[in-house]
Amino acid sequence: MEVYKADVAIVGAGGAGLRAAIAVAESDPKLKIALISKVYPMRSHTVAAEGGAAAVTRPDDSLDHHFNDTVGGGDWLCEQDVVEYFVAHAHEEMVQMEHWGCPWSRKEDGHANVRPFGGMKIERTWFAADKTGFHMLHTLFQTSIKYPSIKRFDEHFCVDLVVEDGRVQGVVAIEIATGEFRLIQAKAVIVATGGAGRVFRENTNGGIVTGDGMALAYRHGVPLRDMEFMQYHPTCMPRTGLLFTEACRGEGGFLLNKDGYRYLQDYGLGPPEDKPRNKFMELGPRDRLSQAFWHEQQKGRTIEGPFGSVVNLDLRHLGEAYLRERLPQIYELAEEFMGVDPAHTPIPVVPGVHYTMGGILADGKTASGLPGLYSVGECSSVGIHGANRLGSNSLTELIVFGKVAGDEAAKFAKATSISNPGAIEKQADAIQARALGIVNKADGTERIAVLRTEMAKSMESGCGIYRLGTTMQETCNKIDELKQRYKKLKVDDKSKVYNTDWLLAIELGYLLDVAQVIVYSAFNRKESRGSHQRLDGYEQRDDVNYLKHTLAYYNGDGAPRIEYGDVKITKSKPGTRAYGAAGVKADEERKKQGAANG
Amino acid sequence: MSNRRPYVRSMDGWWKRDAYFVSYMAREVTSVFVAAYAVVLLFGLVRLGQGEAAFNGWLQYLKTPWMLVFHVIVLAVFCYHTWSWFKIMPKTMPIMFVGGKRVQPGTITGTGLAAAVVACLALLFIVGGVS
Amino acid sequence: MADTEKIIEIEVLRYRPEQDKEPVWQSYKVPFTDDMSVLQGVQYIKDYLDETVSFRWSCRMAICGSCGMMIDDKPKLSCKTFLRDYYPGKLRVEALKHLPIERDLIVDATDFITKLESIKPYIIPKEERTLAQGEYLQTPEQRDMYEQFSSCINCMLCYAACPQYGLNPKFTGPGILALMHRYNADSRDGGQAERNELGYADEGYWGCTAVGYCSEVCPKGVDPANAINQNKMNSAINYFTRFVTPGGADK
Amino acid sequence: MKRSNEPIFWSLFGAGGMLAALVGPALVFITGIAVPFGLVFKPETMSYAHMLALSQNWAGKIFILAVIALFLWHAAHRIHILLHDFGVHAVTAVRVLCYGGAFAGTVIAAYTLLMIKA
Repeated sequence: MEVYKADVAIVGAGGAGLRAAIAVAESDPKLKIALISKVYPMRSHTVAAEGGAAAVTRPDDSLDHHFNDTVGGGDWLCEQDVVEYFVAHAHEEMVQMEHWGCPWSRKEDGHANVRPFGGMKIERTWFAADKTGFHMLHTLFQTSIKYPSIKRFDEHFCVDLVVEDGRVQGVVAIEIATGEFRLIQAKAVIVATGGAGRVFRENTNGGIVTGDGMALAYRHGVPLRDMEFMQYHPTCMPRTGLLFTEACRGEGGFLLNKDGYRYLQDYGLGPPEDKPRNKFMELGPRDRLSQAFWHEQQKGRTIEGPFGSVVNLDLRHLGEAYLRERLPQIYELAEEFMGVDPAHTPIPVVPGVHYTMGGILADGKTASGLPGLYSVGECSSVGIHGANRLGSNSLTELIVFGKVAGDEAAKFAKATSISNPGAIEKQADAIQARALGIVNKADGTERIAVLRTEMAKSMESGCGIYRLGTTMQETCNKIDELKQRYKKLKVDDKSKVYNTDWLLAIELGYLLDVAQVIVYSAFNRKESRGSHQRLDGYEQRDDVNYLKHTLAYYNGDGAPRIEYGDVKITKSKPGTRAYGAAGVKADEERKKQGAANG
Repeated sequence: MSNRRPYVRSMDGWWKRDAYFVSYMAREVTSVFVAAYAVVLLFGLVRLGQGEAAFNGWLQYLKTPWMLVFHVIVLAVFCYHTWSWFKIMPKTMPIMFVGGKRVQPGTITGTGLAAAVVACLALLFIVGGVS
Repeated sequence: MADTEKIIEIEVLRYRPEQDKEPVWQSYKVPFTDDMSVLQGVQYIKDYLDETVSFRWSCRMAICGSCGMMIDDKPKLSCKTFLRDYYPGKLRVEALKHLPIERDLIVDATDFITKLESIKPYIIPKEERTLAQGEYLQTPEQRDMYEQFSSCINCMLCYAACPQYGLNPKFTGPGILALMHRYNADSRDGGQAERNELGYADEGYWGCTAVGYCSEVCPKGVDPANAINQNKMNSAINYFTRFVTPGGADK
Repeated sequence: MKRSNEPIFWSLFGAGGMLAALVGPALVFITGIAVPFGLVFKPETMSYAHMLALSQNWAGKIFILAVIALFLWHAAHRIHILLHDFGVHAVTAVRVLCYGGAFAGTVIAAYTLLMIKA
């Protein structure tokens, strides 16, 4: 097997992986970086992020506001010390992106512009039209080319981490073009593989978002934290699940039910006003908006379309010129995919799975419990999203913690050396044999697409916007069953060149592990918080028993072992999570209490 | 040892593959007629230098039916050249703004075509007036 | 949108380097609904009819640039091309033209990537600025000068549309030259002279013959033909004035 | 990378193309159709005397040379590309043929015009 000796290996070349790679390269040009990605970097799913990236910018904003929005938005399940670091470093990272050429949308005076976003008190979302993720990804990828120490392994599929002497010392990847295996030795490994939205059926995620890094870390004993919190984005295309950015509402779009009524006012988000108002109505947080959709559906007030119930996203009053300037991609999606001209017709939308709040357990410096292993981005849980992520915090997370991960991994790599290369190579051979076993299996009967579809359907029914113990139990059983059937998987394609069938089979293994963690974590959380809402006697938040992080540990063939960890609270005690007029009142009360206590 | 064996497809007959390519090739082929027309003029000029008899011979030659057919075709080709020349023109110009608004490709093409009409008419009038 | 199921015939140009001497057409019958893209049709083939058909895809929303194919001989993103537009006839899908076929619908992108890396596709600052000094100021109009050219998703449809690239793969090609122009036209950048060493070569702007089809097929309105051809004038001016004004006519 | 010499040929090509696009149709109509067949203009429009007078005057000389030479350079450039497009890859031979032809035409036209004295 070909061996490449790196100091730091990074798995995943989306926003987080690229930012980390640049950080390593800038921290010490002598460090050799291996950047491994199963697709060309610019295909990574960061590309699809639309709305923007949050950073305190305006004089009337403050770090405290951003902190409070994030922690409250996350229903107090955030690591508050990490959030403090996050909000404090967001702005400089935006400026860094600007220096690297990111085409941020501008104000007339030449400064970067900001737009409002859901759950945010003050406008602080930096944006590049409605292609922010696209522009950030391409800027980072193109900038990374400047650094000769970054050696890219494009279209290399990571099959396992190599753990030797109790620490990570490399990864094994398949070169997709040839089917050959490569061992990439490294003193530190950063996992930046993105989320796992593909365990669900209707989702906004690209086909590559299959939880690879999560599953790999998990299988090596690193717990996955808070995986029950899956974000439903309230405005997606029916059936395909493609995303209509929250910026549609930030720019002033309305959500209407079948009577043309702005129904959000019935769910504690009102009163409605003509102009968008931060934290009111359509600018409420994503979990609340998706839940409101569910209730409307129960009341029979949604619209019946060819692909099920929908509500209308109404942008007509914004006018074509403004829409083309601010939301060109949305305009194009509606026109080309649905035949809807948003300047003249409302867009039918439904909630769809969008974002994995949980991830690989990491401390505020992105380090896992396994020495040498770091994680960053959607695959990671540094703890800023809690039970519900605020829109435009995730792109910022990529660059703020991408830099941290790079710096930390570089430090670790410099202080250590590879131990026992012979043992590492032996392990790599074993990993290769296991991966080849999947494709070379003689007696397989199960089809990849069948298992994947059954998994996604079951996850949708068990872990939807609202959850019940009984259906979650069914989904637990189903995923357990699918994991058994996975062992009998049949891979038709036996070739070595671009054998995508083989890769799908391996990805399905990752998906099933992550799906199992999600549903077991959800089943065990007997309360409602953020995006995890139950209807079977646990409708309330329960801070006494569940102001805790779920930690799911790999348990071989069996169900994951679920444990709980403490939540770090620094300056925001759990309070009422309210929006709209109720939110203003709650804020005032908190202030009064604070004054009384202080 | 690599299992890759990338397959390179032939470019033979590529210009027939797409209507767009056909129109591009038509544009390029106009050059043959431009050359032919220039050669006819060059011939006339050489004859002019050789004296009246030679030049009149050339003038007579222009009156043959073959030359009429030739010039009618050349005229059509020149019209196509003018149209295609200004059609591609927006691609050759930097992005321009007038009054804060981006100048649209159609405007550039239209302006070019209008200029050609004016120039042609001007030439016809000058020639008509002088003679 | 009627949701009744119809059947459409999709012919796929197959090429399996380990067994095929040359590409061969293979036909599949695919049930579809009116909302289904060509990509979804091909996915159906892989999921239910023939697992060995290989292709690239990811985002499904015309932004990741993975799923470009020749669809009835036109370069298109298969995720935003719809089966209904070809029914009741059949449709043919083939790997992007002018690029070597690695396997089935997958082309070899290494030449594209190598070229991308060669043009210094990053800001070479006109004046250095520290993070503490904040962002470079750039008016919306200055941004408009390059924004369109920064919208390239690297899908390579323009390469499949460019006969000059097909005839001579040394030509840098539309997408990459547009990207080069994107940085040259950025008010923050001062790297024009470095980049134009390539731009002014035969492999650069001068490899283009203004066919213009690249801009026609671009799914993002980048207009690479404009990015290239507007530079021919700069290049020519620079050619003739370089001895008079050292540093040339670069802005 | 080696700087291309295309700007020389491209500039001549562009000038010729522009001239042809602006006045080409009118010019063809006058010299090839209207005058020889007695349409629109007086029959003596292109008489020996008139043409001689035109070519004896400096502005006339420049106009005639511009039309003939630039049209030839314009055509030479495109024919050169056309041959390349059709897959003729004998680059040097094609160049010599195309640009050599245009050069020869230019020299002949210029020489003739210089020889015509006032």
